[in-house]
Amino acid sequence: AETGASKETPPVVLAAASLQESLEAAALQWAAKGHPKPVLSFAASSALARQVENGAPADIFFSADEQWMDELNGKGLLRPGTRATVLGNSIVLIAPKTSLVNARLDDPRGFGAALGDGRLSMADPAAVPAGKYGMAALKTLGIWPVVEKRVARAENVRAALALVERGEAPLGIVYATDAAASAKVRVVAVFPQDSHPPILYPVAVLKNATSADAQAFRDFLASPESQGIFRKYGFTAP
Amino acid sequence: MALLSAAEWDVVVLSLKVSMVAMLASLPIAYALAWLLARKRFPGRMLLDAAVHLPLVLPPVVTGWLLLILFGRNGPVGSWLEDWFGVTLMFRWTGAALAAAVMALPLMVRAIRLSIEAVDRRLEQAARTLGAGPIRAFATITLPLTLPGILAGAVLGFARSIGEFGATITFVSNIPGQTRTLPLAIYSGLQIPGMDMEVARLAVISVILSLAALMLSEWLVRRSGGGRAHVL
Amino acid sequence: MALLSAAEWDVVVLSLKVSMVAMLASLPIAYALAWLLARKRFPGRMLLDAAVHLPLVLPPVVTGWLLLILFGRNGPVGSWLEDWFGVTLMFRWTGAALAAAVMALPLMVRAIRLSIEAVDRRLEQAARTLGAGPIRAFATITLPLTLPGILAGAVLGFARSIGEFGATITFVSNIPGQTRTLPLAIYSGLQIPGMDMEVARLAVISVILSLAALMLSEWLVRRSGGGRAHVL
Amino acid sequence: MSFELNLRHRIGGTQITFDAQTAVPLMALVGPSGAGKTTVLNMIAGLVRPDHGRIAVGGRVLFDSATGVNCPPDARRAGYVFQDNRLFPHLRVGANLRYGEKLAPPDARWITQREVIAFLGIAHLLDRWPANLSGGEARRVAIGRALLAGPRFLLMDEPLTSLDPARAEEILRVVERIRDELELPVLYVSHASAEVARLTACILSLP
Amino acid sequence: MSFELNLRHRIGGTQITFDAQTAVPLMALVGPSGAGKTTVLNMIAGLVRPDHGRIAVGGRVLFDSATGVNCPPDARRAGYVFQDNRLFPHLRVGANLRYGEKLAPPDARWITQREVIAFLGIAHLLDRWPANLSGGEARRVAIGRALLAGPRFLLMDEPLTSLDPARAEEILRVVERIRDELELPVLYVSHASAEVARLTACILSLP
Ligand SMILES: Nc1ncnc2c1ncn2[C@@H]1O[C@H](COP(=O)(O)OP(=O)(O)OP(=O)(O)O)[C@@H](O)[C@H]1O
Ligand SMILES: Nc1ncnc2c1ncn2[C@@H]1O[C@H](COP(=O)(O)OP(=O)(O)OP(=O)(O)O)[C@@H](O)[C@H]1O
Ligand code: MOO
Ligand SMILES: [Mg+2]
Ligand SMILES: [Mg+2]
Repeated sequence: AETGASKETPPVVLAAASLQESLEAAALQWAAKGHPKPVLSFAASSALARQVENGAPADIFFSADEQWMDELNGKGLLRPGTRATVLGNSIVLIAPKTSLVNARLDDPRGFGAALGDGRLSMADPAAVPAGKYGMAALKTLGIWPVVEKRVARAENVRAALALVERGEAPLGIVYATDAAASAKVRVVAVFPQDSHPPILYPVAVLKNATSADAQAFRDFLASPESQGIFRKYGFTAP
Repeated sequence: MALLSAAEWDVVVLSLKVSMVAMLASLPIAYALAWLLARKRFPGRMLLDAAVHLPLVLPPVVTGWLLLILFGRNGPVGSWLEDWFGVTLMFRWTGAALAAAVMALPLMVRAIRLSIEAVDRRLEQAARTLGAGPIRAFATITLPLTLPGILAGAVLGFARSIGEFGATITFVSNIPGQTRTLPLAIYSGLQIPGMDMEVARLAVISVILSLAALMLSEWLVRRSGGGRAHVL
Repeated sequence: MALLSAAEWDVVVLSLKVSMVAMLASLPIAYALAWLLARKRFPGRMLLDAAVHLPLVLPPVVTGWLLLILFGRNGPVGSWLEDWFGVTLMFRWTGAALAAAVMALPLMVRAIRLSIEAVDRRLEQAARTLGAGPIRAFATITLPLTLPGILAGAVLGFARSIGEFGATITFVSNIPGQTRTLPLAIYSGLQIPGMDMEVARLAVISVILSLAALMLSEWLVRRSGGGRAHVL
Repeated sequence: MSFELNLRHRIGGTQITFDAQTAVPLMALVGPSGAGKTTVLNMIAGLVRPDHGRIAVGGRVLFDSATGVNCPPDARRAGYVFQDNRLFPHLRVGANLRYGEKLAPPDARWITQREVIAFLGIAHLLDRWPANLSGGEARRVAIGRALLAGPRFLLMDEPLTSLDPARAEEILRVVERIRDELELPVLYVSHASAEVARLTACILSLP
Repeated sequence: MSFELNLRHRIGGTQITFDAQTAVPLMALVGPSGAGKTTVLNMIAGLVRPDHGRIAVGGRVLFDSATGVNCPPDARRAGYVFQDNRLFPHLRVGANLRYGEKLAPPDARWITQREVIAFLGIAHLLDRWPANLSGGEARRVAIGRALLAGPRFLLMDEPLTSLDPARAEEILRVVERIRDELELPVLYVSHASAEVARLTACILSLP
């Protein structure tokens, strides 16, 4: 891997950690067309946004939620007219593959009983996007008051998934994309799309972008061709 | 202006509890390991040395993940603890203390070991001729002479525990009142745009806590210091 | 079976480079700080002591964030470095080394300081009467007598650097070939279900690297060990 | 028999061979620097294990390579005045003096702190740290600490170094009393022939 | 004038008062244990700063509280044989001996390593670590190290402790030669009156 300056400097893409596999695949596809392969840096959306605020030499920001994109936009750090919402996702309730637990989203009391003395594993509702969506959905469905005190707040979605995979938590809330990727959990229920704000992944070229390829790669990410790739990993259209 | 909100106060108290327990519980273990590594030659010594350093070398998240596998309810040690002692670590403050202790251990062992290696063994011999058995000679000579290392280890361990984040959140997640220590609260704040002031407040609290620990340890060293100069 | 893929090999080489540079560059600074804290009494000594411990106490993410604010391109130090020396830290391996060095510093300072405090100052006096100025007495007596602390500090610092994650990813992101060190690669692996084997491989590599460092340091101590027993 | 010693030991490049059977309580050990005097005392105290041989003091076998007897140092009850003092740096002078005394069985004590402090002239030093003592002051504390442990025999490695003649005389008198009144076995190392001649006719020398 | 000393210094509970003007090269310093002999040497070597007074050796002012002169220890060029040896534990015996020699200006050296090693009888010890020396062996190395630094004057704190009579005699002869042939100022601390009487008629005592 080389980021050194050549005539065709590849774009540096800052992307939310949950996009790792799918964006990697999309970038390979893009490189196969004869472009230099983009440099992909995965971390939490919050960390990446703060790097942009502090002058990170990057070209594209691909966030897991609109909030941090809004923050950068407000500070004038996006190249005008390049912001687009390219992906959607949904959240699901999962349980360990081998467990018999059953829970229904339309029965708060039953949900609490299904949890038993265990905990509901989800990303931190105060901080991590997946957790925020989960909390919103639970509130809409009237389940939140039942489980509020029994939530295990993980650092990110994958950690929440791991707790269910290991059977440490009987139930968990993760993205559909995460559930699809794990062989150790099963989907108990899918949260209705209208129970939470839409889960959207915006992308934009940064104001300080220097790579000539930045705009073209951003356009590729929004194209039907790359959409096909993301679809394979469980993402939906926005 | 109230200095701390009730929720912040909870976080501070929990952090102190977790860090104190982690430090105090691992101090004797750290001492025993340091003593073994400093004084004994046995097969597997190098491996033990490496194992002690493990939590330092591995990214904290991996350590947390290993703790989860071992000490989770379904893990080999975790289920055994639960069956035999009724001790649960998962999602409890005890689990947070375990994570902090494991992360702090290598620092404590190194500091104590340096002190043990610096002890003049002829003094232990003198104690033996004066009628002290090996254990008493250890307790009255070696142990007090290694006090600087013990205090340095305690400070390092406490400070490291106060700052421990990755292993804790991976192992026992972030549960208010149980495992939500200062770093976890700070992390939550950092995830939200515009929370910089809250984060700064909590960070300052962390710093003050360990500054206090630092000053306490320096004071203890000074108090016992008169006798630690070099002598015939 | 090829032991490492090309990408893994890159990560290992980068990790070694970052950790070695971080450790070697901060060793002299750590020594100077340890010496000041051990030997000098000056106003603000306690504050310096606290500042050195800061990266230990704060969650690594906060340290990374502070580094970002200070050393980012728009930060006071970062912009100055860029204007005057053309040095960029952001998204470069040099930034990763800075983050590792800052995180390792408190461990190195403590270990070295313990050794300095254990030096018999009457030996320095003897060197002075034999014609050595203060600097030569330091270089020929104090420095070699603190070798155990230097090596312990170097091992701790190197191991900590090999394991450094939070500050690095927050400060310089996760750029392949520049800042994607072993822990960051491990983190990336952990984000993908079913990557457990890759993660385990990388974790084992981390452990082997620091085991090697450990063995090297033990060997160095032993080689210079003959003279370090206690004497009149 | 006060001392029955058959010792063979190699240390550094030196082969130490020492055989002695003495009936008088006080035996002097002389010999050039590096001959092995301190090593002999270390073997009797149990700090160095002889390659081969037998050690009995006052009729009690402390070591015998033939039978495998090897009494640990704390059970030997030697009153060892080390050539290099070895005061405990973390204890004040008073606590150094009491260290062995507290461990001695009450009926084994044959001298009181008050007596020791008086004839050594160290009353004004009890609250001092060892680091702040002069050479002769430290020497006296080391002697006092050994005597107060109620030892069954004494090993004295040049006990009068750094002491002025008046103080040395007082200590010599105490050693004489220990020899004559208590008949405690004493092994006394010294390079001063006048001192040695005054204490005993039994002078053994290491080559 | 070899030594011109006016010293006032308080250490621990002891007030040291010492005034001396000597024209003979070798001056002996005696006094009971704890009188302040070592402290006087430390002040002359520059390791302890007197509360008040003046120090001149061989006509060179090293310290004067009135004029603010305070020569650092390394510029005083004292050959100090410490009461407690202070060998460097991390250097072998040979390197300990060479430590001061390498720092001395070539024309300041007045004795060779070969000579020192011969009269101290330490040829077989050069590769040893200080930790593995006997008491008398360490003492001899300490003497050798001080002489080899090419000092302008000597401070000897009971140099003959732990040495057997034969070796002590040889060292005394060297001290006499230094006194007579080089006329180097020597301040000699000892409790042995015969030794002192043989070396000098100029005996000063601290109370
Ligand atoms: N570091 C120190 N701190 C406090 N008091 C000290 C210190 N060193 C020495 N003293 C005291 O100062 C006095 C003089 O000590 P000094 O070592 O000069 O005596 P000395 O004449 O050399 O005795 P000796 O013949 O026993 O070596 C003694 O009373 C001693 O207890
Ligand atoms: N720890 C050690 N390792 C190796 N050799 C040693 C050690 N201690 C002593 N020796 C050597 O063993 C020999 C005997 O030493 P010992 O200390 O018994 O001599 P000594 O008769 O007490 O001499 P002195 O009168 O100088 O104190 C000496 O040659 C010495 O160099
Ligand atoms: O990919 Mo995220 O920023 O952990 O929701
Ligand atoms: Mg000896
Ligand atoms: Mg003295």
